[in-house]
Amino acid sequence: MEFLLQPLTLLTFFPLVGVLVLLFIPSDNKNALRWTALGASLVTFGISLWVLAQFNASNVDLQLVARYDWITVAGWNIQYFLGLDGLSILLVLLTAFLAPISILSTWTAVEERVKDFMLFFLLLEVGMMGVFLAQDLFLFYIFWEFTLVPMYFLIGIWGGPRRIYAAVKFFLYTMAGSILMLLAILWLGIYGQTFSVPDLIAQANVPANIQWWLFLAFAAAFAIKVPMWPLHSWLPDAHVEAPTAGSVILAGVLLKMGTYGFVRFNLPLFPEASVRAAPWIALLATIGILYGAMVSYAQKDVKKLVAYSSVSHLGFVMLGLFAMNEQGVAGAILQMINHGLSTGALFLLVGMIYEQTHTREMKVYGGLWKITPVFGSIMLIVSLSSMGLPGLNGFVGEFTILLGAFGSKSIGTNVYAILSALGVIMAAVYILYMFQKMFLGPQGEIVDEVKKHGHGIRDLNLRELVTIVPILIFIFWIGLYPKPFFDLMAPAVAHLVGMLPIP
Amino acid sequence: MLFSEATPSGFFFLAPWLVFAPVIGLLINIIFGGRFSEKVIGTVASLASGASFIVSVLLAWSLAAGGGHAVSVPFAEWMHIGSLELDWTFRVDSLSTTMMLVVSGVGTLIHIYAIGYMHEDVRFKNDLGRFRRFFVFLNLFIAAMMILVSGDSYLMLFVGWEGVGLCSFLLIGFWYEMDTLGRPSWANSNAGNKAFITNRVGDFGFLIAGFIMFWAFGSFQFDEVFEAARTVAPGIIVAITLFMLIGVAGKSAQIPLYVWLPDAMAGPTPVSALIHAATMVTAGVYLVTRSAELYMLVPQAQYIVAMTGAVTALFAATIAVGQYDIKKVLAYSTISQLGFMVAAVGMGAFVAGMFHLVTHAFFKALLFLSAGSVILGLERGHHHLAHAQHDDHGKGRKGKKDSHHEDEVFDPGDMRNMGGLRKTMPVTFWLYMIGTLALAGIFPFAGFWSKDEILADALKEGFTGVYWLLSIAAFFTAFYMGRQIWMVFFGEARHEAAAHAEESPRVMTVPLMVLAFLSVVGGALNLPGMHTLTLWLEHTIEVHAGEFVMSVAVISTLLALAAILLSWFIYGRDPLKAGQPDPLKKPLGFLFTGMENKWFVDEGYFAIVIGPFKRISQFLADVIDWRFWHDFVHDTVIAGAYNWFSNIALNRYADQQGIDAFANWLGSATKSLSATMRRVQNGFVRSYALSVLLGVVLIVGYLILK
Amino acid sequence: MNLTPQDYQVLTPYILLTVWACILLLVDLFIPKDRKGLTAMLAALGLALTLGFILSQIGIERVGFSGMVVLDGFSTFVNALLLVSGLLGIALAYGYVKRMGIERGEYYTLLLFSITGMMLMAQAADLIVIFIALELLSIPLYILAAFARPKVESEEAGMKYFLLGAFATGFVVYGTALVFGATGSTELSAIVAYASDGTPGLLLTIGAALILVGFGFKVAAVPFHMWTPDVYQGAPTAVTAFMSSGAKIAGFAALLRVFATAFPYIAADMTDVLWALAALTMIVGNFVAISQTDIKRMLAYSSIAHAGYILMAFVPYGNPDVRDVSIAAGLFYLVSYAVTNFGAWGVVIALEKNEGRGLAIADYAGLGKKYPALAAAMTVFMLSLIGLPPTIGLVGKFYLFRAVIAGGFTWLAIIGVLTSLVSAYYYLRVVVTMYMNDGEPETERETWLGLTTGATALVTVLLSFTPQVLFAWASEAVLKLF
Amino acid sequence: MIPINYYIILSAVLFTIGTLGVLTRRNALIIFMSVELMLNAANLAFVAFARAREIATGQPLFDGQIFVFFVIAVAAAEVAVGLALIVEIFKSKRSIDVDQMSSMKG
Repeated sequence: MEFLLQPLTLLTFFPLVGVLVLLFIPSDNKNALRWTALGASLVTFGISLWVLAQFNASNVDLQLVARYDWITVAGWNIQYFLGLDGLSILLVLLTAFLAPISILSTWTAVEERVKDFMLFFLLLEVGMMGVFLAQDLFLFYIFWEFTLVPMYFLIGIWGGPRRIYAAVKFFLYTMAGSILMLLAILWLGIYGQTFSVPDLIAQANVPANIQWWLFLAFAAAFAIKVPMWPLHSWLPDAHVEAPTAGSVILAGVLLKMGTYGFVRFNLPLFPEASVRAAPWIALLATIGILYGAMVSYAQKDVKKLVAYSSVSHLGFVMLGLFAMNEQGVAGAILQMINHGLSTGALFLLVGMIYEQTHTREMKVYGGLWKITPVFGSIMLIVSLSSMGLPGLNGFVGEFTILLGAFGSKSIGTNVYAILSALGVIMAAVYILYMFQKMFLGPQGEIVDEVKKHGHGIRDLNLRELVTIVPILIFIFWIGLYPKPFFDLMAPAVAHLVGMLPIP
Repeated sequence: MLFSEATPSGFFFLAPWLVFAPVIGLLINIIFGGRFSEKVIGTVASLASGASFIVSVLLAWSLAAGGGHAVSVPFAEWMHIGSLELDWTFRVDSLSTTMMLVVSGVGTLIHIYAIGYMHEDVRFKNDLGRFRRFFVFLNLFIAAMMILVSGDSYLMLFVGWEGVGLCSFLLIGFWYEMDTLGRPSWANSNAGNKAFITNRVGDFGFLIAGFIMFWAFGSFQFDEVFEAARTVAPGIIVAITLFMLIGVAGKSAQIPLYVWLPDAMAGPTPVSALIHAATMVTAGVYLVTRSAELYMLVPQAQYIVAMTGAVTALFAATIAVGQYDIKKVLAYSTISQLGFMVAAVGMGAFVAGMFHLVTHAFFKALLFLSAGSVILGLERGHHHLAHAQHDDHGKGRKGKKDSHHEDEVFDPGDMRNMGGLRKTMPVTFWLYMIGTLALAGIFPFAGFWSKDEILADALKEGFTGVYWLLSIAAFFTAFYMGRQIWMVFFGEARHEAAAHAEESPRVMTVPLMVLAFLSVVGGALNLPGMHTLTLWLEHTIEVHAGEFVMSVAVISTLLALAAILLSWFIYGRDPLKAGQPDPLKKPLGFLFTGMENKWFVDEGYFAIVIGPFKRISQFLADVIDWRFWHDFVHDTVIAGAYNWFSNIALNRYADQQGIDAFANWLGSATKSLSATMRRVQNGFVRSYALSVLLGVVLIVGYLILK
Repeated sequence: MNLTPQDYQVLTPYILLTVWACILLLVDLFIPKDRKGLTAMLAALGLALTLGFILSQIGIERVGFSGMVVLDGFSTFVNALLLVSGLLGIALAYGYVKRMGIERGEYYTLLLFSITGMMLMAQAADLIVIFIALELLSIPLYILAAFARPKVESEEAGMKYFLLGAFATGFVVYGTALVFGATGSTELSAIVAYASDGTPGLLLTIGAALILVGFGFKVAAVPFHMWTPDVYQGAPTAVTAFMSSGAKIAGFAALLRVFATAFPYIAADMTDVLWALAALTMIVGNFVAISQTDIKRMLAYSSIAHAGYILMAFVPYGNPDVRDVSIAAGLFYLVSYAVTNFGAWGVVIALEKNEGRGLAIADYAGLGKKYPALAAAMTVFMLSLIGLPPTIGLVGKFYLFRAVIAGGFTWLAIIGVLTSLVSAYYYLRVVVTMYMNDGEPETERETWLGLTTGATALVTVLLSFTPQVLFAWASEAVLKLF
Repeated sequence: MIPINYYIILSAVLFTIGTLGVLTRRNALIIFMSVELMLNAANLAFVAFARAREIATGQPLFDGQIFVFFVIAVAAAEVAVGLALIVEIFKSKRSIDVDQMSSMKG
């Protein structure tokens, strides 16, 4: 029982309780299914707050550790090892926070096979939590790969017309990276006689040339997940086809698993290799920022636009991480949260309008702000947050990242930071373009089209407001007063940066 | 620290309320505005802005009482990461209070004016919900502008800097579903985007300057930066100041980033007055003044800033001559005047620049608002006319009339539709006249003093080139203002609407009168000999009192008068008739075509920057990312290779054409064997057996040969 | 030569089962045609009894019949696994043979005989015994493959299996002859003793290679695999299910026993060969599976591919440092494959209808909607075959790759993971079809079938959380082997 | 005394003939006979090896001969099953040409 009552164990596996309850609810009682899932995710969120209350930010070690021997026969040393520190606490909270929001967003959007949907969704939450909490490489890998499965179903069953293609592509693409990581994990496990991440970091004795290969193997898994240019090809497909809740979680949490992996594993486990790789990663990140921004501008499908914008945004995160100074890394971690909130919210909003119009072609929209003032205003705020307007969350992240990258010793040049700052301009270009095409200008043809079939396009209803307003609160909070968020991670970030052998 | 540590007595603790007041105002309007009437909404917003003004006054008073020493009012921590320490701290010093007073003062007047203006505008454009939105945006603007001017660090300034950019975007595209004439169009929203994006280009420069600053000085806080700057290689400061200049060029509409400002006239007129004439666009001037200590260290950078301003001043003035839209003329005039200010602060004549900033705020706001009054007057006339016609002709000819209307949309801002408004709109006329004289720099109006100080400083500081450029620009200024006056208010009405134009209501004209008063007496702020403003700003920046140089004053006044005379000669003596081309067109030829078409700068940008950007984006997205990377590499090459490998190479090939295929593959080395195999026909069981044998041969062969 | 009771104790389970099978053959004559279920029950009872006996033998190690057979932890482990496979095979066949109209009592007796052969294979310590065991397990399988006569596919399957099987046996026998020629003995311990005091010699190496060919055929390693898809497709599905697990387990057990006991001194040569076989098997099996549209053929290629994975565990057999771990990983993987494989075939049986309908992957469309439990089970099996959590397949692969990397064969491991990726492609297609395509599948509801599928699915998932028990057992089994 | 190598070479030749027979003949019966030939090649090798070693060491060695008996016995069992299968196939296809047994492929 002691094992089950560990806070982190509870946090990770509580959604399974929801899964169990769901199994006993008949599939035609859709509302009961929805409320159960929502309840389970809300309780999980509550647990995450409880965990937060017990978390001591000034301690750089892992906290609330749940550590038990798991498989220890025949030279194996695999542990059930969950732990939390400043690098992961925010992502854990983000996951717990976005899950109920995503479930709320499916309330009317998902009408078919509600039970399956909720089951997969809660399973996905378990996987995501586990990824952020696991401190044993084997355990981590299990959670990491496990997230693929429910997400695959979410895209493949409830997605758009090309959902199968997208789901399979998502699955294979991500798996391609992670199996290389599997080899590296095994190598580390054999070499270090343990899979426990803190122990491996403490040993810190991997030879430099091997570090390089291990770094690459881990990076392959994470870079695909992020996705870093040029490994982003699965993302537009997955995002465009995924149902709203899927897109929200995909953009909000799943992509962060990649960047988180870099912080949690690549940097501390392979410090020399990381420093060696920093200029290259920075180059790719910069290309990604500019490329993502430009490609996003040329999109006609709004979801695709947002999807490509993720390539650009996560380029910033990568740039910050490999700046390897406190500003860069802290900014990157905060930017992960920001991107989760902003892009998650963008997908939510796009989903809300899509539910009414059933089209994502921007050209048929136009002038919606007039018809749906509340929706338009919220969209505007979220868009501005996404393009990094000061005073909103995006700016705090992007600014600190660029600041860090500009003075980074590991990247060695500030050209990348300057070029990436150009990405800030381009962000304005594509975000404003999207906002204009949908909400400004003369009334689009879709308005009459929808009217023909019913009441016409309506503004947000109460449920939708409840879904989106919490995100808005954080958008402002982080933008204006990010101190609590930085405080949570600052000591851990400083500790991490201190470990890196920066020239 | 250059300022006193302990919070001094006085009202300094109120500093955050500069921002809170308008924020509270806008929140009230957002939350409860749905139930308010227009009047209440307007009042709430104006009160919020007014509260900000009162706070500004109290702060200024406290500052003066405290001897003018800068005070910083910490409010909250913002970003503390490693060596980066950023706080929300307000700075109250003579420079910031000056700006606060101007912003909130002019801002409040414009709020009040807008109650009347938007009532009319909304009536014409038939969207009542917009009224509330407008005032929310205006309050937001005041809040952002207050952050800009009261921030204690470059980064807080930047927050306001982008914030006002946002408001500018929102308000330019306020009537986002139409163009300036009310037709359904993307034009207004395009103008908004253009403004925001151009400003972002400038912000990029600002950001880079900030990064260099941080890594060179370790701080963004003004005093710390200035202190550290003295010990740093000048190369770094040149880089900082020049990157900052990009920001200035964006926000204050200087070459090469001025192009957004003329388009910004798509916004409602109060917006043009408040944001795009009086306050926001002067932020660049404020920034340079604020960074005076940096600029003073690097004369090269100063020279570049000054030349940028001077060239812009002249360039924009020439374009203003060729414009027909009443607001466009004023827009280019604003660019030109901003050029004056930038040139001034570039030369190190910070007081002169700030002085001109203040007076310009008064008279340009006055001019814009009066122009708005003119436009509404014409709208009313046109409306009146349309109703009258409608009543006269009745049903029978309605269809015809409607089609006629669609063909020829009435543009109430086009000066070619005006004429003779002196009679129908007398109040507006006089107000406009005062603004014009102030702008043209006629003694003793405000513009005279401030412009004169700039010119005098230019000579004194040895910027002769700048002096001449500005003087010529001043000549053009007087000329296009004269042209405007003659075209708008004199002669005969060139359109029926102008003939039926009506004067604007009190709520609009009263604020104008206040502004007119300020435009007349604004010069008193820094009269030669008294130097009130100089003494005031001295607390913050190193300045010197500008001298009054009689020769300069005489020359510039003479130039202005000559220009007005010339404009009378061309436009006033023989007023324009309806349909008649501009009299300058013939004598100036292609030069005038250039002025008319803004020297084709927009087209040039489109050809060089925007077009290629769009095409490259499209190319990257369609060809590279989708067709090549997504479809070809992933779907065809990778996925296809899987299937091909599976289908052809192994399965179908080996299993079904077994022997032949293998025999061919074995080649000449095992010719006899393959010959035997070839002779026998394909048989499946046997091809399986062959496979087994092949395995055996390979393994045993390997083991023997190894 | 004096035989003591100890000698018989070594073979007690084997003898028990053989006798039981013989008696069943007679008893079956008196069981009426429509009550053949009783035979199945009796056969299962025999298996269960034997299993119980074997479990009681855990910990006992003995050599019998002058060193021709042994009883040790390894044989106990493998025999237990084989008996469980037999039980699962009967459970799957119970309803299936009835439904397909091939319910004859011999089915079960043949199954039992085949299992006796397999068990003997695991216990053999002499090449003669191995040869006999090989034939004893194969001949009943030839018949079972053709059991659905006069269905042409089934007969062809039997014929192909038989001809090619006999062909492969020829190589085994000839290889044995060469080994005998080189060493003068067929006893594994004598062979190793011969080789230990000198260079092994080409004759011994080639002999070992030919023996490897024979086993490679049984476990369906490339290039000796070509019979597999045809036979798996043509044979009655219940037979296929049993064959794909049982024959593979026995084949690998013998391979392991022979190579580890008799040929450690030619490891330097054989490692390369095994490396190539493993790599080739993984590549070919996985790639060719992609273009399959018939579920049975697809699973056949999947079976080939997994033979490649298990072969990986044999590659480092000459390296004493990692041999134990690696072979334990191989055994573990065998278990995980057997469990998963039975489950997957169970689902196939549930959907199969007369005249070979219901066997196309396309026939699985809509299963997720109509039969969620069955589809969920199939998903679990597919995930396990790919090697994804939360299934035992992941754990198995994890152990396996770890062993291979520890042995220094990183490239083989890379080929292994890359081909796993390829395999995801076709396994997922089944999942896609079940959940994301619309269709109206029909399934048979049979108690034993349902139980088997459910139980294997459950084990597949649960064992992934507590694999240490099984792994400890596998490790000990191996430790006693050497 | 005929050298051992002669036996071995003969046995290898027989084995090869058997193998090629399996590969080249289409009649199932003849293929089966070829397989028997392979087995008997092995038998020959067994006996030869056993005898050679007996001579070399001077001690009796029965293992080889014993194996041959087992092979013969098992081969007989195989024949029984194999012929039954061939008969069944012939009944339904009226042919024992293995090249016609190709209803499954791919």
